[in-house]
Amino acid sequence: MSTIAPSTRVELDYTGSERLTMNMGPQHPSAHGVFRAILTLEGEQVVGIDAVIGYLHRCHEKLAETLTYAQYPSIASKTDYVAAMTSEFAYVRAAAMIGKIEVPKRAQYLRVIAAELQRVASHLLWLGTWCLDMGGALGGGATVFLYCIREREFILDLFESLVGARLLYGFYQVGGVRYDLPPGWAEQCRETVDFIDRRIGEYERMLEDNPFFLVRTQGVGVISRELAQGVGISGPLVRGSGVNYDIRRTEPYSSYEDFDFRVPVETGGDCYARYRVRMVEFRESLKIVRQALDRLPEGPISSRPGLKSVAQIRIPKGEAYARVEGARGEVGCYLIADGSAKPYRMKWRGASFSNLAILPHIIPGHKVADVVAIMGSVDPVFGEVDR
Amino acid sequence: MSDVQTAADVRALRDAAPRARTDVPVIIRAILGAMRVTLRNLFRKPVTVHYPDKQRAYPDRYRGLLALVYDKETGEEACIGCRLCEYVCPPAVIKVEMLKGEKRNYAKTFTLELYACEFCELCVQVCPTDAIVMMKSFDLSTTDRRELLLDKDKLHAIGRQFEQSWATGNRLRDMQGPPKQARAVEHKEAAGV
Amino acid sequence: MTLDQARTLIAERFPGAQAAGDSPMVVTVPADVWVPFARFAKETLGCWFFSFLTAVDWKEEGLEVVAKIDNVDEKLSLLVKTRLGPGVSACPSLTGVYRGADWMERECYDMFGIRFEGHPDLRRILLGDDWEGHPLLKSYPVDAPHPPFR
Amino acid sequence: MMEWLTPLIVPFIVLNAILGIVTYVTLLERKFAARMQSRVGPYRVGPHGLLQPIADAIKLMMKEDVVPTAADRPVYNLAPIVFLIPCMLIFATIPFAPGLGVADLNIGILFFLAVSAMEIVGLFMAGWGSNNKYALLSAMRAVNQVISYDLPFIFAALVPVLLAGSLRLSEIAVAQAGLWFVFYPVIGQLAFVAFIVSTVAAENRAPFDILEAESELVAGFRVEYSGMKFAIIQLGEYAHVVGASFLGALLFLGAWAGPGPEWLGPVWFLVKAMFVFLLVTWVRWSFVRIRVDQILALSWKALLPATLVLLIATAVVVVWRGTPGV
Repeated sequence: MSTIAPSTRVELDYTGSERLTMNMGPQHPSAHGVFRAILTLEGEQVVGIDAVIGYLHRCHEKLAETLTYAQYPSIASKTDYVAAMTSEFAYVRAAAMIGKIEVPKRAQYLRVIAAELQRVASHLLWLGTWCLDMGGALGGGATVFLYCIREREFILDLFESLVGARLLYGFYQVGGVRYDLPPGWAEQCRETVDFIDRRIGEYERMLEDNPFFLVRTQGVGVISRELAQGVGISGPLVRGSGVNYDIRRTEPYSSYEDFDFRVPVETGGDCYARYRVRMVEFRESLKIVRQALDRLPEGPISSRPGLKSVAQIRIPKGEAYARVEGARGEVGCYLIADGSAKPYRMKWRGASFSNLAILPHIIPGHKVADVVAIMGSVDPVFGEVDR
Repeated sequence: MSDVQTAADVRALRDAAPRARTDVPVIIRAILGAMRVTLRNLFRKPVTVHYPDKQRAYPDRYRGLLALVYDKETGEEACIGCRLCEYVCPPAVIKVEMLKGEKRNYAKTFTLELYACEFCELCVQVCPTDAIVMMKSFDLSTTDRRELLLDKDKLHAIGRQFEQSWATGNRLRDMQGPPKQARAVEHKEAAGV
Repeated sequence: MTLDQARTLIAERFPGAQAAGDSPMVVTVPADVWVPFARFAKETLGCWFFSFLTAVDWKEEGLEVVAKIDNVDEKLSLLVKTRLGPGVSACPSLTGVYRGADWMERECYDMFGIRFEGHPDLRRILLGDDWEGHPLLKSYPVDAPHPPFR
Repeated sequence: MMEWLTPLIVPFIVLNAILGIVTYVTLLERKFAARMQSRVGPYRVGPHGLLQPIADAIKLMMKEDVVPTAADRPVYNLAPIVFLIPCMLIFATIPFAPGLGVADLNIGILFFLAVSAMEIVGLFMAGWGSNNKYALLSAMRAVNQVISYDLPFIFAALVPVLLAGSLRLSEIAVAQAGLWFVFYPVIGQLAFVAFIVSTVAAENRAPFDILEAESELVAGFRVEYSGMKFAIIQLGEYAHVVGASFLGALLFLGAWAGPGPEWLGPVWFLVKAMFVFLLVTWVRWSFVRIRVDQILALSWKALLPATLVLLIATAVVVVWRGTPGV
């Protein structure tokens, strides 16, 4: 959290008009959390940006060193609170990799179902807030936002009847999952999935060819392929720039190789390309959920006995880096175990942190109004940026 | 390529990005299509739940307010003060003191700082006697923070006041873990069936 | 580029480096070839994806800087490490090779106090400028208040 | 005997009626938007939220009036008034029924257009006086936008003038006795669409609400206003929208013409004006906002030439048919 705004680090062609330093955030309607962007403006054009983060810093990495393998997964949800399932997933995967703990097939499928539903829920929130950024709380953006929230509720209802909570789940545990499906859940899930599939068509009708939407997104915030590769962004951002990189494909985990799905790649690199990528991902995630429900095997949901005490899970000395494809990209957990019940060191590789680092590269040269559109298309979650 | 994109780069990239068709019929159709969607939603039923007037149905596994319960058969406090929940609680909001008894132990004090609780259900999970459970209750807000510091009496009172959720320690442990059948048999034997 | 090819190439070009494991391949290099190795990994091994950079505090044995880089297309995954040695807190910066190292090194400086030489803008990123100490060092206690105590 | 009182009483009645309508128009919009978004909207104050506007007014009156230290105080304090006056004045020339109106000027529509463009002064004063960067940017945008959209707005409004052959609003209304101008072949519909679009833009409503633009400029020019001053700005804004809706109903939808006895005329007029208002609202809640440069481009490159051509075409048609009027 830096309080010094360095002189604009980016010199663009100077038009001769007086420069204006404008502070956007940390409390700003479209800051997506607590994010401060110090913009240097020439008229309406942004010529420099300094991104200030850290307002939500809780030092998760230190926290993880003080909590055992049994305790931390439910805290891990708090890094990326919009897609809480994925961060838990990365942590338990890392722990299981060091301990060489097998995960039963049913647990793997349940993990996939939860992760994909979470991706849909997260993308719904992204679409809503992004349109809110572009359309305003007093305009069409709010309409799309409320539609998306309305549909997201159905997924949260599913999570609620599965684990009992709507935001921070604690569904994953080392060696499996904590909860089995309640009776009737699979049917309810199928209905929800079909319903959301229909409603996504509605959003597309509202946005797809809409000239107002197109002029705001096409050619805005272009990330070239080279830039995308240089900065290390991942997820829908890098796929929108023509790089075919999806961990579910390049390094299948948790039985993702069993499922048939398409990894969308767009070459435009602009906000519209990222929108297209995510819209396809919606459908593909729903497809994966359907397949997983169809083929869900019987069996135990965890390879380890149920938790009875805090230090029950001990993991031998070693280190591992586990990554999962979260809604925002590569969510990774680098874990060093020293043989005790607590990790020696843990590093979160938050997808939003790396994705947000692209902002200073692409925002200069755009108008003020584009800043929020670009930021929305990056889809940062500040719990994950600041950790 | 230089370190950052310059304005000229931005302009070039903007112009190079693919454009959608700009035919007038397409535009008109898209605009009318968007307005049709909003019009269609105008006649849908609102999804609002009038919260304090109408309670929504809580699912069976709802993780809400925490409570202590009495043993159903003997009517005694189920908590034996073993402090397992205190150790497992990630934000460390539970404090228990044990009172040694003749036949069994009790919790001398049991405090729960609900304002810091994160409802992860780990305390329920580890409880060997199913004493701490979660309730189907959502209304936790209060005007005084001190009211959220729950002691043993308050926790028992909450246990009587609300409906209990499905999860208890034994149920959770039964659901997880690989040797499911074997352990189920064990429990039956222990219960004398 | 298979794993074996990569391993041979690394052994040829960097005799001081030790490579072990395969997914990810853990490569330990001396600190003085930290940047040349990264450049080699990016240009020769094709590891363009810069996943993260962090450090580990091994108490008396000093700090260790860890970076994860990937060749996504050929599924080559490297975990590059370098030991700085006891008491040393300076490390060459990777920003000249990977643009994504910018924020990662700032975070690492913020949390461990490692000065990355050659970084264009090494400031604290997550904590305030007036923060004292570097929280992820093992010598930094968790449960004591730290100045500036706010 | 009491004739000297009439010029006082009639404006008083009209002003209060307008205030009442404007206040409840906010409720109408909120309910309408809420239903469009699957919500119920205001619900708690009174049955189905019917007393919500009154509660809002009371709340805003009770609120602390904060003036930023660095604000240009006279400008800051004056701005809401300067903004409100033109917004209320536009109702002066609107005849609500034959002979019922404050002043039926022979240049009525000209007066309307001239006065409604005056609001920009208040807007700019508010943005400048607040001494806030968001407000300043918003004020700059406002000047840009209002100037560029007043022209298409005027051209679109002049089409019915040409068709009716009069600048007097009551005569334009009477001229539609046979055929509402919105049903005039081709020209009528095009002019109506252009009118709606430029109304949306000139009233700064989404998708053209770049000066409010709360996603980047928080609340635009009124970001520093609170309490009653905020209420006045809000009132002025809604009064302007309602005024433009009345104008739209008058120019295109035959004003007070409708079935039933003659005294129902004002009711019909109100219903039509609300129809125009809801149309504008419907557009507002259906689209995302576009950027300032795109808004200007749309105005100068598309809407302005189009309305100009339309106006010329109307003139040609009128000359060709020999007589003005339908």
